[in-house]
Amino acid sequence: MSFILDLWTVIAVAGGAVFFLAGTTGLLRFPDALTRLHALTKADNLGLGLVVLGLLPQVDSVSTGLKLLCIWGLVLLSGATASQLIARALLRRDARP
Amino acid sequence: MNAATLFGLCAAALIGIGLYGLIVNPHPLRKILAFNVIGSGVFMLFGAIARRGAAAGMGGDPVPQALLITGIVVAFSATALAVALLLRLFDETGSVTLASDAPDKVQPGIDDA
Amino acid sequence: MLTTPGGILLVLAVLVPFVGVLLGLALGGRHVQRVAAVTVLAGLAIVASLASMLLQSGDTVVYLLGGWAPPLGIALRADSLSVGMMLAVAVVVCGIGLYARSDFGSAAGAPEARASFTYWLLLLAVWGSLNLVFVSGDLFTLYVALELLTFSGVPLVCLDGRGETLRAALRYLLFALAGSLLYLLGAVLLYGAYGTLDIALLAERIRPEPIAWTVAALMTVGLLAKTALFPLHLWLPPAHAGAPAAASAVLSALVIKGSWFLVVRLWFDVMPGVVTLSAAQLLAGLGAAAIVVGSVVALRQERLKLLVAYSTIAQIGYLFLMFPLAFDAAGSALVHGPALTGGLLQAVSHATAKAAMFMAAGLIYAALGHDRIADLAGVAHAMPVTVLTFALAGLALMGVVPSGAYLAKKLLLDAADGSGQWWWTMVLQGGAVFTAGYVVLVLAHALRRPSGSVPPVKRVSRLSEFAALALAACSLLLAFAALPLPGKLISNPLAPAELGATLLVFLGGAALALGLSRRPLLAPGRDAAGGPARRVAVAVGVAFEQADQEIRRWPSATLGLLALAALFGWLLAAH
Amino acid sequence: MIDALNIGLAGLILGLAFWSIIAREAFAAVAGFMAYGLLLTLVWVQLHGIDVALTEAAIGGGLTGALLIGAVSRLRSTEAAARAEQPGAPARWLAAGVSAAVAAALALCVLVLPDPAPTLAPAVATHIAVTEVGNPITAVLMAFRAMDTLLEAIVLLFALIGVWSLAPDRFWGGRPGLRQHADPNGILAYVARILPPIGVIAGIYIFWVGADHPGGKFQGATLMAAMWLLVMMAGLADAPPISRTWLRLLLVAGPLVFIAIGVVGVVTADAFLAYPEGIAKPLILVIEFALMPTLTLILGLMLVGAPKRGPLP
Repeated sequence: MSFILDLWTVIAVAGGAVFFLAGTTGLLRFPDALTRLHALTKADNLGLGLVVLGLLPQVDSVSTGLKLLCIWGLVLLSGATASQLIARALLRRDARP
Repeated sequence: MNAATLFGLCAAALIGIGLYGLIVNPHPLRKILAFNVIGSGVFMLFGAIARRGAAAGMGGDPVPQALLITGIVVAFSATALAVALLLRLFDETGSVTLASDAPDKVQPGIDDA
Repeated sequence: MLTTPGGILLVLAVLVPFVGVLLGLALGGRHVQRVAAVTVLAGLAIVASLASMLLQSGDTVVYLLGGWAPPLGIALRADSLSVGMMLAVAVVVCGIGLYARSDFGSAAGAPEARASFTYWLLLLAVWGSLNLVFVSGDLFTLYVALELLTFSGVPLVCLDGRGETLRAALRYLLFALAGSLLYLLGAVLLYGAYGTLDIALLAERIRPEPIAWTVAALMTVGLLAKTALFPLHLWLPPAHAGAPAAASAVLSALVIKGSWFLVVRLWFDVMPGVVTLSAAQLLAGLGAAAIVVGSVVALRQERLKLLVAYSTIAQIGYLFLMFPLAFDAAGSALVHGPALTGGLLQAVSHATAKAAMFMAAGLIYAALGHDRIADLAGVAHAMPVTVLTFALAGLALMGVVPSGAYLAKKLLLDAADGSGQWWWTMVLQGGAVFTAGYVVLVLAHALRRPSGSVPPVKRVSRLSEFAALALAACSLLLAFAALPLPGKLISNPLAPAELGATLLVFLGGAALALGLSRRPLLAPGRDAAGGPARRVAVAVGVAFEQADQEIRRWPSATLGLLALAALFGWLLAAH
Repeated sequence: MIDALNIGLAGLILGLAFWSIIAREAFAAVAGFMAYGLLLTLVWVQLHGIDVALTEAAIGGGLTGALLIGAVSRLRSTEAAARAEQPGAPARWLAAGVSAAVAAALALCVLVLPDPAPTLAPAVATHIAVTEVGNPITAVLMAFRAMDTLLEAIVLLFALIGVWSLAPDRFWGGRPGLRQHADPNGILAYVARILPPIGVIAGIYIFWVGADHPGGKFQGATLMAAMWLLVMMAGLADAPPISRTWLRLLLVAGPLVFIAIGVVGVVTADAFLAYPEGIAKPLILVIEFALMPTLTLILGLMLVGAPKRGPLP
């Protein structure tokens, strides 16, 4: 049982790392701010999500697990808000001239 | 070399970098930034010293760690006051230069009415 | 070491002003002024009882906060040095408080006004912070105290909100913060090397070794930056000259004494065996340079408040002359002794005299609507008390009998003779001539009869005038407070030799004022250039002014800060 | 044994610090500094200072970053003039040389620090039982060196008085900062409605566990202040006029309670800031609880700045 859980952790965290790598590459390589935002939010949402899910079997208490999930939820919320605000500011700036 | 020494040396370098910025950057906001870089270097040095003092089952000497918390708060207060002063100076004069503090330049040696 | 009887007074001396700030902030409006008045009286009583206690027992008063002994806890300690400073500060705060009633008092029913509300809070804040600087026995608590002092001093600079004062305040804040970081860096290294920040424990553990040298160099220059010792004085003239007079008095008489006192603590009590005679010579050398540059540039000023501000730079120089004179005969360690007493006396007499001088300048500004030195004619007639105050404060700074500075000079001269450092004798004697120079300059203009009609003069508060006069008198009569006088130092102040020396000082001062002043002192209508001697003197004066401006640029001042640190480090290590 | 992670971290930090000093645009410099602040948090974890990491993240990185980024956007027009004032190449090289010399001297000091290092950890471990708290840092902050913590609250208050004193006379007693008019249906207003309850709970949690675990009043108060700022930024609430009595009372309540309990210690435990045996922990919690609103308000108000609108609505 513990082997399967460990295997799950390795796979999920590695998957998360792939998303972070992809997000970072996108941030550096994509042509404009909106597409970069897209890359960044993928890293935040999916990458962190997979890392958290992967770590869940390893925690020793329910409260720690809940804290981990809370972290994911808060990052989702703040990431979504920040990218919304940035995108709107960009739209406003582009619409002005 | 352990982590404490590594970050101690890193702190020394940070202080040097910050001092350079404090000297050459003319914009007061950049000086405030440099002040914060130096400050974080000093704090990191203290953190390294705290780590070296790990004993009695504690990961670091708690006394410097407690002082650090005070230090960070004091540095924040300083930054807040400096930024407020800078913004007021900008509102009042429209410029932020520190250079022309003496509005009356050195006048010719003797002036008589 | 345990808490000594009466130790709680140390806690009270710090807390009472702070509680005053808290209550003033909470009550607001007109109550701020009342809270300040009550606090000043209470604080004065506390310091007075502390002083009388120390006089009786003579032992250091100690208080362990929370009952925890160092190195784990924090001790407050007060020796005669701290109590002397606390007493002087309390008296000056009293005087300034009385003086400021007319400027920052608020009428019944008036809404809370920004300037007066903040002024009273900041006055108490400065006071509490200074008391903390004087009694704290822990270097980190002292760091917090220094920052408290800076945060309460800076807003005083720009109390009137004009652009130039805001700029001066920002310069002051940024440079002072750089100084505090260097100080903190030193404290951090001390903890790393010796495992405590308690002054008494450090003094036992510290050894002359690379870390101690680095620490001494960093902390010393950091504190010098906050004290504005030449060449680190870039922030002082605009800050002290631009602030309202009641605030300038606080800044010039009190705030800079905090960081100066810490230099003294550091050198005499934390690392007396680490510092070397050559480093002390450098410190005093900077002081001598400050006296010369500060005085010459002061003589070149057109505005009275700037003149007084530059004279502060010169007076700060005096405060550092004692360091090489306080080395013991072998030159291996700094010792508490007559030279230190002399330095302390100088600080106390400067605090009282400089506060009085700024107050007098402020009153003149308030009455005339300007403070151009050349247009002071007729002031002596219109406001005799204020001009008398200026003159008495000037005499006190010059070190005329029976001022505190006189006694201080005698003590230092004796120490210089004893250790064979004749060059400091020259600086000590010559310094008074420079001081006489700018006092004579101002008085010559103030005593002159106005050429045309008497300029309109606004009435100023009597209370303010007499508060300033009282402080000047305090400074001038300070030597009496030090009774019984050491008999061998002062034979007879009225002996022909002494009188002759005083006369020489005046004549020298008058010659300096004649030569260097921006406008010719005699016969203002005549050709400005004057004879060849004056031409040379003016050229020298202009050169000094230009050098001063160069040194006061930000890059040169900060580079100077680090270069001085390197120089101190080298002088300490090369022993 | 030193691992690659730490070396990489140190390298990144040095690079970001260097960037934030030499970057041409102030905005880029501040952005670099904020990233730098976040990485510092990792350093603190590596140095086993979780409490410091929390403080650094909250105050050093978060609040300072917010303060600087706000100032950058206001001061953008002044950057060109400042660039013209930059000293010439010789002065810059000189500055670089002197700074490097100072850094080298400090590095030398780091290398000659005594081994074994002096430490007070055993002393803290011996005496922590008396304070009845489990977190040694809280024991230092609230018992052994309680004076520093009291003074720190006073430092914050003095700085706030300083910030307020920069108000133009006509706005004295008025509301600080500019009124925010955000779209009531916008995303910011949405977040400002759902996040604060969570943030406040998290803030109280961090404060509450601080007695025995990493955390404490400063970190908690910073979180609460951030929530307050979010609500103000979204235009859902306005900053209070600085003449409000309740505001003034809350600002001084924390330090006054601290001092009062300290004075009680003079009578009951023979020293200022000493706690009577058996009730040390409750008293510490009372002090911290009283400090929470004071610190929250001060931290929030320092970010909002000096009064900018008249006392009358």
